[in-house]
Amino acid sequence: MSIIVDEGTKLLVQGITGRDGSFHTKQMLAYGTNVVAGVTPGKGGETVEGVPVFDNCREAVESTGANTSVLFVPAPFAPDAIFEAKEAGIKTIVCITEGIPTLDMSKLYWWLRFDSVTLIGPNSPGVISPGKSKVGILPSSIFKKGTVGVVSRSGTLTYEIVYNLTLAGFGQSTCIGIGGDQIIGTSFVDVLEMFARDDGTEAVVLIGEIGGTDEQDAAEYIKREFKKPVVAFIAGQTAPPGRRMGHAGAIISGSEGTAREKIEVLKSAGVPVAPIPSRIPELLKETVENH
Amino acid sequence: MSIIVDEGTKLLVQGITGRDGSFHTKQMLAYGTNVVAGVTPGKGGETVEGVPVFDNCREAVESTGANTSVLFVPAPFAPDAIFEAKEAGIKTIVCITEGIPTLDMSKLYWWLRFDSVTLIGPNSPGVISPGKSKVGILPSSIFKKGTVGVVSRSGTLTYEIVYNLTLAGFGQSTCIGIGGDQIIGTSFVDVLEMFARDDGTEAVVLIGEIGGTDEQDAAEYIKREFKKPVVAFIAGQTAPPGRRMGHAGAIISGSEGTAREKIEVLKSAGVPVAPIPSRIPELLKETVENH
Amino acid sequence: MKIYEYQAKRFLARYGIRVQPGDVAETPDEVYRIAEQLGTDVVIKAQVHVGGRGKAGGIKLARTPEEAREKAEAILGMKIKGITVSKVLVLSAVDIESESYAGLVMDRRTKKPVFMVSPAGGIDIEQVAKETPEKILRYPVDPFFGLMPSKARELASFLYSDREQVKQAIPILSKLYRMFIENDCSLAEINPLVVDKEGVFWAVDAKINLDDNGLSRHPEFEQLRDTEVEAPQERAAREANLSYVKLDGNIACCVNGAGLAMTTMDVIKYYGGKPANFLDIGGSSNPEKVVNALKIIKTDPNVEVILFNIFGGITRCDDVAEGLKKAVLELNISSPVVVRLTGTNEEEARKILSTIGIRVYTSMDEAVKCAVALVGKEKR
Amino acid sequence: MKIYEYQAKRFLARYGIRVQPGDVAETPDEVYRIAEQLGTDVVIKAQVHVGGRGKAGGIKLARTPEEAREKAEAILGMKIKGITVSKVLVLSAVDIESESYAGLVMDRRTKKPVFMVSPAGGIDIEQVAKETPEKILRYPVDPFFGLMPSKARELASFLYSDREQVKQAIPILSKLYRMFIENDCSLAEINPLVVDKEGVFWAVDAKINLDDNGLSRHPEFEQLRDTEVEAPQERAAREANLSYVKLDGNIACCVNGAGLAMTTMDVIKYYGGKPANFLDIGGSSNPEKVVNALKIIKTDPNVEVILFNIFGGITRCDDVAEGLKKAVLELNISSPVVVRLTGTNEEEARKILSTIGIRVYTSMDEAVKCAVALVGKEKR
Repeated sequence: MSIIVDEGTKLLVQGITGRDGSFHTKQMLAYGTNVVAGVTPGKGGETVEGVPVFDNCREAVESTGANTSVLFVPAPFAPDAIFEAKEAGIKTIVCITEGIPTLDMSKLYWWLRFDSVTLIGPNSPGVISPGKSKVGILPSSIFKKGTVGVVSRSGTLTYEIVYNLTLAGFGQSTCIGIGGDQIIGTSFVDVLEMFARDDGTEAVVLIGEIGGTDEQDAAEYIKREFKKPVVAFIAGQTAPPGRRMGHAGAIISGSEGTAREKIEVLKSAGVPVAPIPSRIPELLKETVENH
Repeated sequence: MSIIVDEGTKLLVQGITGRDGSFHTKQMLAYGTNVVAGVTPGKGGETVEGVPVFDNCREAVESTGANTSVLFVPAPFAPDAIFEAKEAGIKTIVCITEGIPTLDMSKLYWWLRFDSVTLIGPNSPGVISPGKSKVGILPSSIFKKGTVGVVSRSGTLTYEIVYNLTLAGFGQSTCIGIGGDQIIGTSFVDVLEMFARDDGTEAVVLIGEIGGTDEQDAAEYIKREFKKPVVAFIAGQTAPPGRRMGHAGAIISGSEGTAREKIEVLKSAGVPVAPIPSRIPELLKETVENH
Repeated sequence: MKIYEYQAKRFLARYGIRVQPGDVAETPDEVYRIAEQLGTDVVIKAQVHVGGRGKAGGIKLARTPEEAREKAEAILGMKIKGITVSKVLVLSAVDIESESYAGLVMDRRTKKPVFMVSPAGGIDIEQVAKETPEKILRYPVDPFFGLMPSKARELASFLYSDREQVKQAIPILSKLYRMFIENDCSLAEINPLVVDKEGVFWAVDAKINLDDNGLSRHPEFEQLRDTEVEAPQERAAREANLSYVKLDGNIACCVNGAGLAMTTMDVIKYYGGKPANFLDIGGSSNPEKVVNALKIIKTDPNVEVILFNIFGGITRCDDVAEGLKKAVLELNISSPVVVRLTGTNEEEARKILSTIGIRVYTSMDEAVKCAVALVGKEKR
Repeated sequence: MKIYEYQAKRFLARYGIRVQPGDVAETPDEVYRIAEQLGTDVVIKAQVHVGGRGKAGGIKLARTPEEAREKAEAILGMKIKGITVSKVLVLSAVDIESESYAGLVMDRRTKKPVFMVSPAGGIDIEQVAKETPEKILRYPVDPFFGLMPSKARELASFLYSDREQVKQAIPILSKLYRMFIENDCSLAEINPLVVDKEGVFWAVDAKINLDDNGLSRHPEFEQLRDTEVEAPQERAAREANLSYVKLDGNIACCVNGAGLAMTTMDVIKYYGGKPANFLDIGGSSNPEKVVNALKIIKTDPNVEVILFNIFGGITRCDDVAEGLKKAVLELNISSPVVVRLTGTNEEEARKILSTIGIRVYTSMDEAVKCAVALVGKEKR
């Protein structure tokens, strides 16, 4: 089993004719993802890597039965593209786009919640359920089918950690980049709830970073009711306060969002936190064995 | 049993210090309704008929545990008052106010739905579960405890029909005026769904009128799955097209919303329709007996 | 509230939607001057609040100012569905290449403004819906986000296959939506939305209804109301805050509550009578309202019997009786008055009315039957 | 993006929130002239993007233009938390009766703009939250409805007990909300919001942060950026579309991806080293980006070792290697360069780098350990 994407995923690529959209469509097809449609306004009727392109999401969904979409749409047009996907009946939207105004996300967040639409991102590298389906830009080769769920606010750091896991023999059920922006559609807690219900996931690696309180909320949730073993890593232990570290969401504001606090709260919830990524596999091994 | 209001109703009166608000607070208290609080901005600390008045809904709910509100607020302020009640955690809002702009109602309708808040009205006479609680302006004396559910788009026409029912020995479980406006919070179908689940309701009298398609939707729902006996009356059989008959919602637009169509659709769904109100009790008796 | 085509087009123009040059006129001479000034072929269009102008001869083309004057003479003063034409709109004619439909309506079922577009323009949209429903695209607009660019494009693409036309239609649809929302419309349609031989877009006909409940936010809209075409009784009723609709029967009714008022009409019909009006005096008990109601009823020469149907609740029966007594005495009401009273302070009301010899019933059916029986029989 | 108090107050004034008369100055003479023109007691306030100005002596009162000039001389050029003061705001002093706090922040947890008000104004709101949380009212504003009048009243009532003051505060809160939304702010606070002895409201201090993601909608906001206070490396990075934050260590890092870049810093620290910067070259493979990154690193005199950490995915390792080779040859990089490469086209990258004698590791830990070991030991 797995979460969010799997063999049943019928993918719509929004912005498929762009540079990134077409490149990653090819990559996703190569991985075996069932890419059924693309959308670029004004390019209806074309094809990209054999995938039919439509002028709008409604036609794409009506013609192909797409149930998931991934966005490679420039930031100024991305809120509208998310809106359009939802109006067309898409139930899972993965937003790769970075730089969407926070206020737009605030509105979209609630509006999608109302209809129980899952939004991953924005500023997400995507989601992969190894051996089943890849939606996004994650490098296919490092993933391996298995039973560890990985959830992260980051891109390449996730690859780094997955690479370590795979080398150590830990395959993954699903790996999710929830995105580096301030307001994101799916939080750690949301993903943990899905992992809790997923029989295919036996342990979880949680990769957090400075900024916000999403990791603290996760710690509280884990302490309260999450039964599977979890290990964590928090990036930004040496980051200075008040400075944005790349990701829009990676900033310590006042006393809120420090790595130290996150690590303490996670540890007090019984979650071991690795000091550096290379320690994660051994920590995971111990934790699973002692569970 | 009953629906929407009952012994557990703890009522907040919005606009309690106004002429209508204070008069009907007295009436509702006399009927036995548990009126726990009132709100009029700037009048916090006063009392009306012994009921404490608060400056805002949040304080009223925090202090008294009110779970239901009724609005006697002038139309220009009513959308904000509905908003405020919902934000304070009220789960059932009965809006007596008439004349709220339709666009405001469109937004509020969806916004309340998202949080499963029940809005009765606007332009509703209120809701009564005889012997338990009365919320609104309905004249107490004509109601009698019993097992007939009454749902209507009208005010005095409802009284007329309830009066006939009571005289004929049919008491009522709950009587609801869903309101005469174009966009209302709770439709016939919504109320029928509640009656379907209510053990205390054995039969339903549905009182419709020209305009819109709410009665047609009800007919379809009844045909599909409503198991209790229903009889109906439709007002406006002699109304000319294109003219608004008092209620903002009582207007035949083009070919839509005629009484003739509504009557036909109801009859074809197996719902007997009385030609005039005085025939309802006998029709109800027959229908219940043959059910 | 309905407004005229020429008023609706001023709304559209204010939002940057192109309408033909021209002006409104009330005399053939004015029409001549407008046509002369325009210097083009002109269309003369009767301004009335009912449909079917074209078929009734209320729209005519003229090639010269003289011809325009002649045509205007024929239109001004004509009756369309009972309404006398007192204004015409004179417009430069457009060389039509294609006609489509774009409209918005506040939809009761979806509780959202619904955008409807159809490439089959120039004809009644209800007819298109009935005969060729596949030619209409309906889109319920989310009231929180409004018409997003992606959706405006989708609607425009349904109307036009030419990409340049799609591009030009998008802002027109967006402006129409903004106009609809910002002015609390209940209906706003452009039909036809014309593309001329040069590819220019024109709103050739337009209809706007304003939400009555929204008028309070736009006090300036009151001046758009044409009080001259209202029946005088209806104007008086509106000014007295009563709901009144004139009908062509002879039994006037005066009722508290809209649903009961409609029902009273239905019951009159059921027992073989003909209602002269719909009249709702509302929920308040003010005797003055009753007097105003009777003043209005009195001006309708068809009325032979006056029927009161009052279900007392908040409305106190004695207040109504007081008003009725006052009116009967002051206004010299000659028609027989039949009264049905039930509810709050019913007994007091009976006593008041007995002093002026008015029949009082408790049952609506009995009162109606009595009123029907009195038609043509009795003067008071 | 942070903006200065004087800029924030111009936003407030544009929305009709009262701020003290005055102007910004860069020299003591300008301060003198402004004080003379105001003709009142003045406050001179250092304009810096860090807190704690008051304690650092960056805010002074002056009773005469001469005194204003003297005080300005002391403030201009002083260092506050490492930042040199180059601008002061000169304002008419206000006779304070009461101070409260009103602020809005885009809240990550509720995903809504959260309004916070407190009658305990003039001090840091985080401190109030910690010490007397009952003195703060937090209200997450629904982004679809905005700040409704009922809620503005509720917040105002929490601030003031006097009904006249409540009435006056309501529009201030509404304007602050509108300003926040219409300008894509991430934070907007008035602290203190002062009522003076005559009952007049003043925004005596104000802070606004703009949402970086929202700047694309407001191109005119670019001119609010004070490029002079940015570290020159940071300005260059921003212009080259790189994410760079200067730190005070000696191991420069150049990484693809923000999370991995932060982690690289953490691992350097873990193995006893000190990172000289945060630098994310992003996901694209453009060799030019690597050259730009090295140009920036080169300007930091503290750098002793340069560490590359590249996890190839979309980023192709050979592209990075090409850029690195080009930069090393063209820019005359004297510090030792340690490279960690994994992923897409790793082998090609190794070949390219072997031609210029750069050490390449596969493991991040090994690369970092090597970089740490090289500090202070080696020049290339």
